[in-house]
Amino acid sequence: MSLRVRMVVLAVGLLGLAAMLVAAFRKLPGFGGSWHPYGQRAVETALGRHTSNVIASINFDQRAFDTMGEQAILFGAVLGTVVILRTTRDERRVEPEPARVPAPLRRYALAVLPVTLLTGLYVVAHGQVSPGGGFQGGVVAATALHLLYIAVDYRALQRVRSVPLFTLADAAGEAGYPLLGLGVLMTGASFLENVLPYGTLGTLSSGGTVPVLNAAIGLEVAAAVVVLLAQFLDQAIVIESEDGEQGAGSVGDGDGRRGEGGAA
Amino acid sequence: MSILPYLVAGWLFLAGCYGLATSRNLIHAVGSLAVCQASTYVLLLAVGYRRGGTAPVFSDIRPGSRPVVDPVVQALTLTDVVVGATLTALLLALVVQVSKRHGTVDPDELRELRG
Amino acid sequence: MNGWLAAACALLLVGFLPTLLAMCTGSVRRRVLAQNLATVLAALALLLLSQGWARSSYTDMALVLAVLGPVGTLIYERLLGEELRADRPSRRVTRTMTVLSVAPVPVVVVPVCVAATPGRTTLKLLFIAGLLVAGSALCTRALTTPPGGDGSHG
Amino acid sequence: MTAAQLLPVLVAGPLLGAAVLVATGRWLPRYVADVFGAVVAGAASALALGVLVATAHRPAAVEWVGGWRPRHGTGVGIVLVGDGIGLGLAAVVSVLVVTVLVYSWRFFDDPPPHQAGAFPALILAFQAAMCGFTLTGDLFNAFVFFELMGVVAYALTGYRVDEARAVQGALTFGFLNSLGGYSLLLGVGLLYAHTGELGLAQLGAHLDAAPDGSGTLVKAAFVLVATGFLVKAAAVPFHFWLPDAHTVAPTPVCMLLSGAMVQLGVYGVARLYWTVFAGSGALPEAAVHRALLALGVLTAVTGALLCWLQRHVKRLLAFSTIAHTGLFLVTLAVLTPEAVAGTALYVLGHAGIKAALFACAGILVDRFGNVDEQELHGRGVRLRPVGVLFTVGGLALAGLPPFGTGLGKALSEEAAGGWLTVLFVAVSAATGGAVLRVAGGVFFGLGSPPAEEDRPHAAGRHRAGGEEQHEDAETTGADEPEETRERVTRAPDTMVVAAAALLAAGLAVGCVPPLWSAVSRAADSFTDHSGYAMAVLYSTGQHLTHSPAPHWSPAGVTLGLLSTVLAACGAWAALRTVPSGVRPRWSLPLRRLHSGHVGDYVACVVAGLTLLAALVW
Amino acid sequence: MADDLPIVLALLLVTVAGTATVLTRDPVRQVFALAGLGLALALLFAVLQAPDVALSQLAVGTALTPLMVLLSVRKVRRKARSERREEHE
Repeated sequence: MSLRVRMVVLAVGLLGLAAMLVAAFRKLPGFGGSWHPYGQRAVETALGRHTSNVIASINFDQRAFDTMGEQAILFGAVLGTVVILRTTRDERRVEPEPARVPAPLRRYALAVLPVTLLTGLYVVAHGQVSPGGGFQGGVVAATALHLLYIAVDYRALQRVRSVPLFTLADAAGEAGYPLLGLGVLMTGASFLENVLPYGTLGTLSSGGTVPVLNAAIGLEVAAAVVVLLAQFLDQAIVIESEDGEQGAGSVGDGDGRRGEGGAA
Repeated sequence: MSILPYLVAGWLFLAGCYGLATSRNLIHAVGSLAVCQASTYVLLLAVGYRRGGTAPVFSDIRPGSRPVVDPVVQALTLTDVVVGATLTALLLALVVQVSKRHGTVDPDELRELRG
Repeated sequence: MNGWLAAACALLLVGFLPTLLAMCTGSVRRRVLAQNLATVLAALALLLLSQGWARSSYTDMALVLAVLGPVGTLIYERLLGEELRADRPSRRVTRTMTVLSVAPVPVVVVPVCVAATPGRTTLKLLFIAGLLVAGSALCTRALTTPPGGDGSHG
Repeated sequence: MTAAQLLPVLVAGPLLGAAVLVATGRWLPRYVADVFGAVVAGAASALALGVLVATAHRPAAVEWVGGWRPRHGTGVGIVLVGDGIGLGLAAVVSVLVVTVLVYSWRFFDDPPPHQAGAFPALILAFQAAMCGFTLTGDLFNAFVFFELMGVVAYALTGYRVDEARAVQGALTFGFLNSLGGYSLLLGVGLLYAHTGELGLAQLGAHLDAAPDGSGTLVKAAFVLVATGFLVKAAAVPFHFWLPDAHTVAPTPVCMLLSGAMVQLGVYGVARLYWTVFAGSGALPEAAVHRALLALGVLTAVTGALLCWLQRHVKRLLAFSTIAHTGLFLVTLAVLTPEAVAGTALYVLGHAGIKAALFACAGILVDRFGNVDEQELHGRGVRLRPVGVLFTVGGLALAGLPPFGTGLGKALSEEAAGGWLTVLFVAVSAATGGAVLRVAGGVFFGLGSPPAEEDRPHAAGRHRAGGEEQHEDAETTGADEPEETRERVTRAPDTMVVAAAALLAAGLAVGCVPPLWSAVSRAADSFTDHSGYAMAVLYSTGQHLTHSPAPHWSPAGVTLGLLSTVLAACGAWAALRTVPSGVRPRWSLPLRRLHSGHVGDYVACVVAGLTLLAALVW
Repeated sequence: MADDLPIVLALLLVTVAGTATVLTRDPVRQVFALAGLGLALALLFAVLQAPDVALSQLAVGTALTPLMVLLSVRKVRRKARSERREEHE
């Protein structure tokens, strides 16, 4: 298709779509209305289960099956990224170079690292009580680890980041959902049925299985993000093709590579 | 006002499609896809909003003391955000490989798989 | 609509919108600086909003943004170092940006602290303010120090 | 524990298996990972078949995950519905996955470092996604599994990353399917705003109770959601990802994509229509009929023409899948239980036959590192068993009785009737004929080899940039990297056995009358709009009057034989003429449309959305 | 109407940032527009009373997505650069 034809086809499509969407939107119940039957039921149900964060109750209890699928998407995408960004036969891995980061920056980043990690854990832990949860906190915690790359260099990150270990944690978090579901099934209840005592509304242990699943997803997300970023960092920093893709340090700073000729 | 948020959602979807179709750089195309996805967030949350409502999170308010917005769409959007982030990662991984194998990330220069 | 929400709207309109526009236009350097400022302003807007709705649990959003905002800025600094270093701003820009990103923090946080019920929330607010000030000031400096100041690549 | 309670295990089991494979992938040897994957998939298929048999003569197995049974027809949970069609598809998917895992035992010498189990783990996740999609009775949950299917499939398609085309095809696949997913989700948003529900049964009940006057909203929602499914189903003009993905994906993945995933898109449209929209006055039957028929005819014709024009064997098979998807849609457009039964049997037979054909093509890849019809001319003579299987597959694809495809085609013709019979015969003959042409040329050395200068310049083809840009460029199958550890000298037994078993399954579909009556019963309840809602929301089964079980009719047999003969004649005629390497001029615009350019494809998808809307309005 | 003002403003921000993201063709510059879109979306989610969603948008959009995009850009550019050098040789 030439560019011209493509633009014509696109214009027709976009105009038609726009017309359809506008026509449909005009028939929608007005924005901000008070009619939300499912939402209302969900709120009542969550309070019945002593879960003060209704969104967590929906994610981990009422519609927990969705979250199992969501978690599988994350798991599958990470596995897919590992497969796609693997080191192929025509590539090799090189040692990353040390980078020199300005001292104030380094101090700040190292000081913030534990703060970020704790914030992440805090957000995970409060998932069923206040806004937050396994996904949000997991990402924050995983980001914290990468401050090492920012503050020091890639080698420092590599030292504390054992990809096999995080892969294991990723798989364990992913397995948590089906395992719990099947365990509950063994007792004769329904798959993923909330069989634990519901606890007191507003406390960290409230909500029955909600905190358990929340923790499983936190573990999986944190580990998955670390593994995911490891693939991208490896590609950008330590993997190069055999046919002389070098350009050590030519982009960005430090972390270039020590190719054969340029060992520092 | 009563359909403005929906219109914004529609606009984002159309804009994202436009960006995807006219993209000259696959990384830019991935970004445009993220805009398309943003439209789904906006639509879902706009559907669940309730004027004067607050989030159904009862850590600092008493249940029943204030009207609340629809939590179901929020749970859906949460799932959607996760899907978006992972999809971005996977597509970027593929773009990286395309650049390695084709030496370009311009869709106009990818001349395989025709006919 | 109470005063807090009005203030948040004003902040979004007068502060965040121009910063957003600066993020979406111009040189990479300008965009990074604007990004740093934008996270600060967004965090402050979130604080005002949570006070306006009387929802102390909403401050977690500002907390996460205060923690992650500078991390984002540092990521840009780290991965776009070359482009940024080639194009350092003048000292005046540095000073302006530092003032712009640090000054609003107390202006917003102090009244919110006064209005909020004293206790854990106040501590959290102060903690967020500290993170915002330290993070944005340091990031602005890191982004604008002249090339001699950092020694990357010797 | 009831049979219904086991439904979630069909999703959770394979996911757990995938997690175990990833966790232990570091220490597992390759073959242990492969065997483990096959065992898990096998257990899941046994379970699916078991539940299917256990509930065969009873109302559908309905399971509210987490025990959230509705009260007075309203609930908060997600429901899984194991009715005949849904559970049957889950069983087909699972069995196909087992076959594929057995078939791929000799595959891929290059697993990612320390991840020996990555391939079987991805396949298991794919299985979980497909089973979840077939079983779920909740629209948002269907979106989740739609995306899971997609994410895993992109990764599987791009598995051979050192291949330039593989990553490009996977990326195109990713962009288009994601766009389809978002369209689906926008539709879900509209439906939720209108009805306040997410479950299919609740949505349907609500639309019945309070139809919106003009139907604008309902129509738009149908268009958006159906577009998502149609992208997956590869209906023209949403199909562009399919040939690219199939050209580059590893053969076992092609078997799954063409044999099962594409058909799930068709299933999605049908399920959506009958559970949600069938009872509402807002979406007239005529509109849906019009839309499905028009898209189906377009899809069938485009697919058949392009199938005939291909020389890359896997791409040829891919276009034949598109052609058959078109036929499925044409049949469904009739919107009767008979049509659903016919389509279901067609899909069943097609799954076996198409997977078997891909399996044979995969053997070619491994033996010759090439799947180009012209380059391979006469070279497959020594792979006689494979040649025989491929030929039989071609005949079956053309609709030869008593293969399942033949029965499905016959029933579909009966259901659709009229001038559409011509379409069925022509499309079957074209796709079957193209396969027979390849079989005759490659495996039996019939016809004359192509002139020397027409052979593609293999060296220059794989690097973009250096190559001269022909307007008439086509995708050849030369230089296909082998997928096995080393180039095989004879066809590996596991592969041949897998292909033969799939063909046998395709044959069995057309020969086992109890299956036909079971499918017919399943189709009756599948098309029962209110019965579905009653079964799901109130756990009450209604007694249905069953339509008579389908069977071979004389007309069907005759037409099946006719299309087979036509296919054979077409193949014979094509083999008799010396291939000139030049393809007919009239096909140029059609081929130019398949430019491999993401931007073009996205523009077509957006235009397709508008087309679908115009058809429904 | 006045009660809806924050929502209208946030919608405006999202529209601006989304449009800018699509129109910024250079991937490095687009990262900033994308980050701006992330922030604007988070604000919108906050005013729509969805703090959970806003949190996850912040977690993903502030650091994770830009990091992934920039690392991809870096890899892609390095590849392009080495290709160019090969051509010069």
